[in-house]
Amino acid sequence: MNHWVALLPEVVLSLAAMFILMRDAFVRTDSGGPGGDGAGAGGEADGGGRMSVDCLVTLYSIAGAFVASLWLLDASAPPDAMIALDGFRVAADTILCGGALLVVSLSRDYLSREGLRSPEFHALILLALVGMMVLVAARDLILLFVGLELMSISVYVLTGFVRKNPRSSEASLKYFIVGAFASAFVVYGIALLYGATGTTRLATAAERIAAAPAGGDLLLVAGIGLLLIGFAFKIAAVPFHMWAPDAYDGAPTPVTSFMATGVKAAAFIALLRVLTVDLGGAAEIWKGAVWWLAILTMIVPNLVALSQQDVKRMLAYSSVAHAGYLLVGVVAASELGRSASIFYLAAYTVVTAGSFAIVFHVAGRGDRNQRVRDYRGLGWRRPVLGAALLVFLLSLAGFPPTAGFVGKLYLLRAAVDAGEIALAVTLVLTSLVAYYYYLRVVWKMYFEAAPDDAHTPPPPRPGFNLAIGTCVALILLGGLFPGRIIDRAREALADAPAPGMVVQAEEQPSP
Amino acid sequence: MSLGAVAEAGPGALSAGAAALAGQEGAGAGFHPVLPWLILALPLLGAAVNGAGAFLWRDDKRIPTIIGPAALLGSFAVVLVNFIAMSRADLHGAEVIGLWNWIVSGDLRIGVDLQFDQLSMLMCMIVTGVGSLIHIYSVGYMRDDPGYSRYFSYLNLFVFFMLVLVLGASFPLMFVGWEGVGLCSYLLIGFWYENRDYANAGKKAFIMNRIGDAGFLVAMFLVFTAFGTLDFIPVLEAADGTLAYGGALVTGITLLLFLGCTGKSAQIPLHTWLPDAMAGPTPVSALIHAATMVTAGVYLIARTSVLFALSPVSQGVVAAVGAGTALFAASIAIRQYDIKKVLAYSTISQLGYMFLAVGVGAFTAGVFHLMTHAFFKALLFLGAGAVIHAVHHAWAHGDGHGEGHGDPNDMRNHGGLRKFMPRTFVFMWIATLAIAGVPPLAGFFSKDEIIWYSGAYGYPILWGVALATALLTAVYMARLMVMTFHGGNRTFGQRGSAEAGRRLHEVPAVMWAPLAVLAVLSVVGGWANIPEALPLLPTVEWLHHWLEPVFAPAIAVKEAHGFAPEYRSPVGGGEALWAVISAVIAIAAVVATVRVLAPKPVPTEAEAPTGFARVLHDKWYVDELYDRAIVRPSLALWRACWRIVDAGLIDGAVNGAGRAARLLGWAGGQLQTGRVTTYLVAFMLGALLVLGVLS
Amino acid sequence: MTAFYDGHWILTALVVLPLIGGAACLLAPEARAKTVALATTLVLFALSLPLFWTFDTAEPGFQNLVSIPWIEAWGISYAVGVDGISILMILLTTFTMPLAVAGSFSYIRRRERAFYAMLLFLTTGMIGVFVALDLFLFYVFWEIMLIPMYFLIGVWGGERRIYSAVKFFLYTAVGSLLMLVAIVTLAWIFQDGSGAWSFAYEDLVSLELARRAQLWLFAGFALAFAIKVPLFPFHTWLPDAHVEAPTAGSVILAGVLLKMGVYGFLRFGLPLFPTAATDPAVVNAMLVLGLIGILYAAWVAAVQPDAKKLIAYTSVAHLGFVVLGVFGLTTQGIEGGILQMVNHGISTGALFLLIGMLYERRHSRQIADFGGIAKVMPVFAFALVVVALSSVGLPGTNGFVGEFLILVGTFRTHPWIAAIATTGVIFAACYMLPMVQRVLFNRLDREENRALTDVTRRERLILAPLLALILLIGVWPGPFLNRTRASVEALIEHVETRTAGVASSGAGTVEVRLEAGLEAGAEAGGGE
Amino acid sequence: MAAALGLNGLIALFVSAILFSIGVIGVLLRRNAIIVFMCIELMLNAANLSLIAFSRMHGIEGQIFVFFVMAVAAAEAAVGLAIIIAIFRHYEVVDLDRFRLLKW
Repeated sequence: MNHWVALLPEVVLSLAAMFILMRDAFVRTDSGGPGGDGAGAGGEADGGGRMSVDCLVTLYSIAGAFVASLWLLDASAPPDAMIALDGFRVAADTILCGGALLVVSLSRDYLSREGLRSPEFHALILLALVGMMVLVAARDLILLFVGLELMSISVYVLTGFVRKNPRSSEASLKYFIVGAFASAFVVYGIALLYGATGTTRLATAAERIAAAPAGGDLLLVAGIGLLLIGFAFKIAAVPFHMWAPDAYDGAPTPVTSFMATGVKAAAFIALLRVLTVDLGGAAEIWKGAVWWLAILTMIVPNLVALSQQDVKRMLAYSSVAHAGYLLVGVVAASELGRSASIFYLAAYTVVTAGSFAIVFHVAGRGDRNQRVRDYRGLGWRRPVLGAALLVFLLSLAGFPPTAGFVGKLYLLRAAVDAGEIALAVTLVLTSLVAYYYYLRVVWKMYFEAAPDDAHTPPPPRPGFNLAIGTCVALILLGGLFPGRIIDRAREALADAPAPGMVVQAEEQPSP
Repeated sequence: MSLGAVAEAGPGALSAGAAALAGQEGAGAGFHPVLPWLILALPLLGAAVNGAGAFLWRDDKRIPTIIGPAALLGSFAVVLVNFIAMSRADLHGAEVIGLWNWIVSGDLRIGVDLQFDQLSMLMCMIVTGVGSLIHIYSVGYMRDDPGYSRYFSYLNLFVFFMLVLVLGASFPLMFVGWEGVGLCSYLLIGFWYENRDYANAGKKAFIMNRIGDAGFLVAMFLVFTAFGTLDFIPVLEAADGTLAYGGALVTGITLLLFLGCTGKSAQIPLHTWLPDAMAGPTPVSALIHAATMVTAGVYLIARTSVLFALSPVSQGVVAAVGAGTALFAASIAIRQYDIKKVLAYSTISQLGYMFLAVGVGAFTAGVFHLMTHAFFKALLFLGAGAVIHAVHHAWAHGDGHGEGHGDPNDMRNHGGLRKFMPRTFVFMWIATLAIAGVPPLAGFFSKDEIIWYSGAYGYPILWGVALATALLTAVYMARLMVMTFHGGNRTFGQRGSAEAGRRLHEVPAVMWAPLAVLAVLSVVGGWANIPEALPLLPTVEWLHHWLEPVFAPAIAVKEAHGFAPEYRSPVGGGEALWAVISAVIAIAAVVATVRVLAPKPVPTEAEAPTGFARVLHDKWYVDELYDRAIVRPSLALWRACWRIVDAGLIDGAVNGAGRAARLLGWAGGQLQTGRVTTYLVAFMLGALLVLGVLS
Repeated sequence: MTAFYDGHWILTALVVLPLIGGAACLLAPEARAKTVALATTLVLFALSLPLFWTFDTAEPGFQNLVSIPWIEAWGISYAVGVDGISILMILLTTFTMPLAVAGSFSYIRRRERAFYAMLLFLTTGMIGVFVALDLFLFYVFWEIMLIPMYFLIGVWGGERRIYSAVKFFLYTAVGSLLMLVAIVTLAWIFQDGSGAWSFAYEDLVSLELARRAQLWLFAGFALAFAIKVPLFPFHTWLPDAHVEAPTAGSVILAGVLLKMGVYGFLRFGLPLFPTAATDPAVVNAMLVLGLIGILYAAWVAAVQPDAKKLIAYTSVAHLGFVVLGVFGLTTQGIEGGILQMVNHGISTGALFLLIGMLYERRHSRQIADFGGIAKVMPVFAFALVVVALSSVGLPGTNGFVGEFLILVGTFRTHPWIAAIATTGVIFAACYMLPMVQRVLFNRLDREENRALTDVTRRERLILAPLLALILLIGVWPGPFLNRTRASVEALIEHVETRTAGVASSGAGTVEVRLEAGLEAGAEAGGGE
Repeated sequence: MAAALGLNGLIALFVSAILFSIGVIGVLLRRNAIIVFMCIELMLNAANLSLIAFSRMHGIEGQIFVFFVMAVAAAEAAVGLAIIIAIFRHYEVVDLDRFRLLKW
């Protein structure tokens, strides 16, 4: 079949993005215009109005891309193809598209409320999504880099999207500076890797590494190291995480949620694939480093989050901490670890999208009320929102019967299976610490009475409720009947790498 | 499998087992208890009905008046029938009636089994007999009390538990009664609970008894580990073979049992609760704290006589503690002014006698004294109750409710009552002579036997102590009589006896009739066991023969190890001689006391005794000692446990951990300076870290 | 009866019904919620009774067994069943719940829907813990329980409710999280041997683990259970939780939740890790902790000014007895322990209900605020005295049977510890009687107390069954004991055969076989 | 490998390493956003240099990659400068240490 088809999802999304931008350029979509609630049109006033074309296009295109990637499932590519055609990619696309769908559908209210320009926003989301999908599908370092940058650059812009707000600009600047710094490392790492293996094709490189007695080659080591650093920045692993709280905090909340779900997921899946599959042969080179990253990333942000007074920022730290849990799955470096991480990511994506949505809904115009104490009595004033947030928090805390719990258990199994008891114990103990700050929100919501002048968030729109409900349903479904999902994840990942490679990866004795 | 099945399974198996036991015993065949369960059921029923009455028909006094005594009399009747049946059947072993399985777990099986043998029947006679009298008396004594119904329910409940204690065929079942009577005593001591001191007295009694009970429990555990069962009959049969004579195990068991006895029977060092227990209504003191409950310790030792016989050490301890307590308590009794306190210490002292008896191995003598003491001490208490009743009412009829007159128990407010309550006066004197050991009254025979055996079994010192105590007994009882009934009346202070004449009256018949019965018993009670030495009556050694089957094994064990009493006192002379001597001592003491005290003016409350007299008056300061040495320190310790260990250390650690975590978090947060340059530096450090860790 | 009642659906029904009821409570109008809840719990109790009647006392294994695959990939199944160890716990739960609900009718005045819903959700968790035969399932229920309890304390509690709720939550979570690691490790070990993951109880119980592994895993479980029991020094969450929790919360906490620690030891600690659980060091540590619990908690209780706190500490003491019995590892000890858990549930539950009744009338729990109450509340006084006596283990009440069995059992294997523990009965009198006296007796000297009204009909209906059971179990514990017997003996059998490595039947003292077992364990430990 | 690269190749590698380090040091030491950004560009180009060097040994792929990197760098520059201008509007400075609204 025609090789271009392999890029169908990305193509769909790119076209959609182009369309939106063109339309914005040529069709006048001022406030009140047929364009709907685009440019800050009255905010919440006519917020209830028709969904903007951009938004519709975005949603449909994402859905289309998702369908396309599913359709590609039974296609297959030669092992040394530039872009992967396998279950791994589909799984990744599922998570990314799903996350993006949730984020977009939830962020409508925010855009209209804060009066942000809808076309750019959606176009950038789409472009970033393209970047992510390329990133996770790339089987060639060049493609990998392009995808990474496409994603990053779009998100830099999105972060600074609220130009009139210095916090937003500052966030985007910080993100950009550190990000650019990191991508320099990535490029240099790729260069060295290229030098070491003589190819930019991951599959080929993998074979060569597996063939050669790994570890000795300084170029290889340095290359892997620099690449790892670059990815560590993207998934905000301690100590490369310090940009994250600020960026998450300053960015408009939907973008934050997009970063926490999409960007993190994409970067993480890519890391997972590159490290545990392609560089699986060199596992003992990177394992130690990743082990340390995991430990640090689990401990530090959880502790810092304890003293956060701002829910958004607290969630930012918690999302950093979750990267730490995910790294446990990487260290396990096994099929089990991969499927565990994928499952956890899926659960985490849904939860994060939902919880950030509730956060900006509660925060109200200009994000005024997003401190923990603004949540006093929320659970009784807005029972539905409260219950939903409760479920999300429990899932984040890894409490049964939510998907978060199953995910944690999955990771624990992977860790134990790889003999990483220390990681397992750290994981549970740090999540104990995490209980405290999640519970704090819960007790503000339910145990403390709201002050009389408290701002009660408006009842959400049906659309919003629907999306939130979907999230809750998914979470509980994943918590109560994860069997199907788990099987799917395992099937999908089973054929991810070239079979020979799997064996190689599996057979690595854990140091 | 249904519950019903369990229910049937129980008794069936049990009565079979019982029959088997009886079989081993041989001639159990002759005797089959008549309606054994009724003995227990009636008092329990009474308790239930009266208890319900306390809530439902509070003010209606008729129902309790009928139910309360009737339950006892009915029970007494059944006991009497069985007693006669048993005496006809000349039963050698015990007849065990299984009612149902109580606790069955693994190889442990405790049934609700009633053991009918000579000892238990005798005790039943005493308990139900004296109990009935006291119930009747109470009808008069408690007439005006608002808690009338509650009172009778407690009293019936007590009798029920006492009978369980007596009839229980296993250690645990006996323990049920053992603690049950403790509970009733707790409730009845604190019967007038509005008074803080009374409530405290009840609490004190319960807790001190608990100390003893802990010993009892551990003893049971030892028995179970040693014998694999807790039923009396198998244990006592196997004892001689299983336990080494004088071995540590048997000594441990017996000493722990005896610890239980010291609690229940108010022996040193756990005696202090009994005097306080006088806070209860006087009939209660008569029934529980004189006639029956406090003698449970003696009964326990008699019941397990074989075990004690196996351990000379324990026997010595029991005897010594008994004798010591006897003398100690008697010494205190001499200096008390509260009539009930005098009697309380007298009780402790007499109990000491009983322990002396069972300690030296004269089990029959112990039980014998238990019986006679039940008669005359009950009489004394009821008499004292009559006096208090009279004085109280005399005051009450006058101004309002007897306030402003002080304590009707205080003998300094009595005096010369002989004129006003002649019957009580006579009965009290009979009891006094009986307890003092004046022949031919009950006390003479029983006490004399104890003194004699303590000498005969070769405990010269204890023998001396016993004699001395006998002397003291005569003295303090005579003193009591003199202060209460002789001389001029002090009830109305200066206002003289004219007032008294109008107000002080003899108690009603319902109260003095029981006194009369008890007086008769106090006279003839002793004739149940006339010593061979002076065969005045045909009933020579009757009690001995009656209890023979129960104590034979113990005696056998003792004799097997050369503990036969050689019939001479430490300083020579035969039993008859010494009987006469002690009688003379008693009479002389009584007469002398009366002579000396009668003319003397009774000291007023103002002038406290001095010197050694004060030590006696203040009960050797034992309570104060316990308070300082035990109560306060432990309370302090407990507070420390709470404030320092619990709130301080443990919670401190817990909360500290949380605080530490948050502090760390805050510190970590400070690194997040907001300067992107910092982030870049951190990034670079991380990069170096990663590159360093690699390979 | 039995024909209709094949019992397979019953356990599931017991687990699911409260969930439905809870949902119904949330949807019901505010005023109706309590009725719905009461109805649900009563139905629940009615459902559980047949479980008791039809229980086969001869069968040591599990009855009404149901096992449905849940997450095949991980060898997780929905497996429930009941045996002699859990039957009484289930009954206790279903018996306690209606009382707890009815006990809150006048206590809870705000957010009733949520309150009763939480109670019912909690019930699901509790029953689930007792019936679960899959470690994953067990853990899920074990954790789920925390949330409703967290709400019960946090929303309807007293002044320091938030502190207590969080303390309760985190304290218990520490243990459970480590237990989760242990569970996963156990399942992995099984997978190592058999090639397939499994969390099923019977699979894991069949594992023959090396001694060191057993010790580590046992530690993982033991911490969780010890905190739940609670064993000294992990007990400090309990007084706070009790004091702040609403009456129903305290009743359930004391009545059921505390039992889960010991139940865990019996169901998992001993059978899964026999060598570790019978290791002299472990056993002695446990016994000594239990002993300290008995004495220390009694002492602390004796000096508490707050009646509720006092009772909370007595719970620690009572559970100390239970732990003693369990780790004495004799039939009597364990049967007594199980029975004593029931007793404690009844008597302490009743005590909390009674204190709650006082609190509703007087809005104070300070013992000093009362005195002479017996005069105005005779029925209340009667109930309190009976319950207090059961709590101090007076013969004739249920308390005695349990304590006696525990002590007599433990004495056979560890005489000294049992002997010292026996002094606990003295201290029991030392904390309970003064409290009773200062509340009921003495002079009625406070004006506000004169106005107190005696217990209402509803309250009598709540107390009556409790008092009845106190006396029934006191004089006729047979029906309860003989249901536990087979399973307990099987358990001891299992532990001893595992430790001794030889099939041992009855004969010989436990110590002897313990030593044998320890040698075997030592070899295993050395071997690896 | 050294052989394959040849001396010039090795030199190129070292130069690129040095350039990269200079870039890093610049980023760490300077406070001016523009200059920091230029240092980052320097790092990217250092990477390009080594890519070229390697492609002498391994063939064309490296050089292709360089083009991509340059393109991306251009895009980055565009966005980066835009962001810097945006924030300059708020602060009138481009000193990185002045942007501290978001911290802790």
